[in-house]
Amino acid sequence: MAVTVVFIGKLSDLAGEAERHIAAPLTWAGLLDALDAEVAGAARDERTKVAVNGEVLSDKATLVAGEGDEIALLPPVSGG
Amino acid sequence: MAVTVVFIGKLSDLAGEAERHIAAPLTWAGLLDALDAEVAGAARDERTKVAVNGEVLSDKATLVAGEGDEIALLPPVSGG
Amino acid sequence: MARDVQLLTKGFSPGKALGLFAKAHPEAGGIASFVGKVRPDKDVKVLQLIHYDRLTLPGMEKLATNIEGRWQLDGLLIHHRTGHMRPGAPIVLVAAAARHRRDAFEAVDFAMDHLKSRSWLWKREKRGDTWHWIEPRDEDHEDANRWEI
Amino acid sequence: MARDVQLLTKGFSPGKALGLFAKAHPEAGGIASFVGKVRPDKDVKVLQLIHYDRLTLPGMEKLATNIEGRWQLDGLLIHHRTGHMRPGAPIVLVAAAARHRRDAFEAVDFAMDHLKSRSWLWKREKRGDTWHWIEPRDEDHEDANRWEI
Repeated sequence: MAVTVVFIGKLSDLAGEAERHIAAPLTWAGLLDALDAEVAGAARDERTKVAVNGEVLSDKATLVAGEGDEIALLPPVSGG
Repeated sequence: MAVTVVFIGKLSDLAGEAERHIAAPLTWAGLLDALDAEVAGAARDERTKVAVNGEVLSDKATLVAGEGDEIALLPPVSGG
Repeated sequence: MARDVQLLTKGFSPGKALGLFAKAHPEAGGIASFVGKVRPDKDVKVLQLIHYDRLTLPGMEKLATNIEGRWQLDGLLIHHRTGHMRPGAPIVLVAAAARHRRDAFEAVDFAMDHLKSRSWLWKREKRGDTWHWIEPRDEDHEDANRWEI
Repeated sequence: MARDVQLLTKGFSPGKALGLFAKAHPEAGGIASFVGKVRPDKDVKVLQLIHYDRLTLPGMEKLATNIEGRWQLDGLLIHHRTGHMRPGAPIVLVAAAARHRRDAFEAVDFAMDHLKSRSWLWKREKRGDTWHWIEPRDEDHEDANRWEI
């Protein structure tokens, strides 16, 4: 199963894919290590938010994901 | 032709008619004289406005109407 | 700006009028609207709105001119009923098409506040067998006083 | 209160949705609504809205709950498109049915301000052959900041 990482909006352009799977367990540092430098940089941007299973984290550094969890990397919303 | 006096809303209930014709020329004092006491009282009410040919008078006392003119007695509007 | 101001003596379909208005303004980014109906309240059987030809529609046209001067709109529609209406029947439809949302909202809001308290209309309702004249609610005057009019 | 919140993946008719909404709320004195469309601006050929299943519709439901707590409504409708849209196509319809006009207006106004700046949607537009990501306008943030949210 691993952890699914979903790239939203322009982050999927940067990553060159809509999602990828990374071995569990996964922390914030582990995620950044696993991403390409450019994507990791965009993920670090304070305007980029992170959700685990649909819950947006107030502090990305607290990220912990296990088997089957879904992490979403969310750039600033454009609005409707 | 004379002057047409139009009673609007509850003033037409009071007057018992929708309009009547009064000999021209007609001033504010002349109009009050020509109306029944009850209708004249309602016309005097400061919330009752008077229009001549669709122009609302800022001061009713300045009313002067001639042959063919239409005077309207307008109670407070209810809104739409 | 395209303006459509009407005083209607018969029942109308706000949905249909709104659909036509939207079609007429493909260039607008947004359309704000308001539909007001006779409330199925209390024991009101019929509502009657009375207008005065020489003032009511001209007053609505003046309101439209005022609105056009205040907000940047692509289109403005004001349809208002007069005559006898049953509970649930539409009384008024106001719609504004604009490039910017805020202009459309404020134009409709302003139009409604004005129509509800300052338009040349008189209203009575029949409860049981008796007609009662209606005066504007204080709330309506307060709404209108929010604007510098 | 009857609530109808939808994230739509295909084109829709705001007029039809609004007509059904009005029929569903005969008891309301008024219905305020807003329709937002893709502006036929510049050389935009296609607009794409991207949503995230686990956040976008749940976020719209939370918005509806928030609105229900703030204003007294008989009904609330929020329909929002996602996917590809051509200029002139409807993106969003918000409608509120209420006994009192002010409640309906404010609910729709608030919903639009929230949707335009804070909803979980990402947007890009195709000009010529190139896609461009869109960030919220400052104006939209200012609109949202008018409310305590």
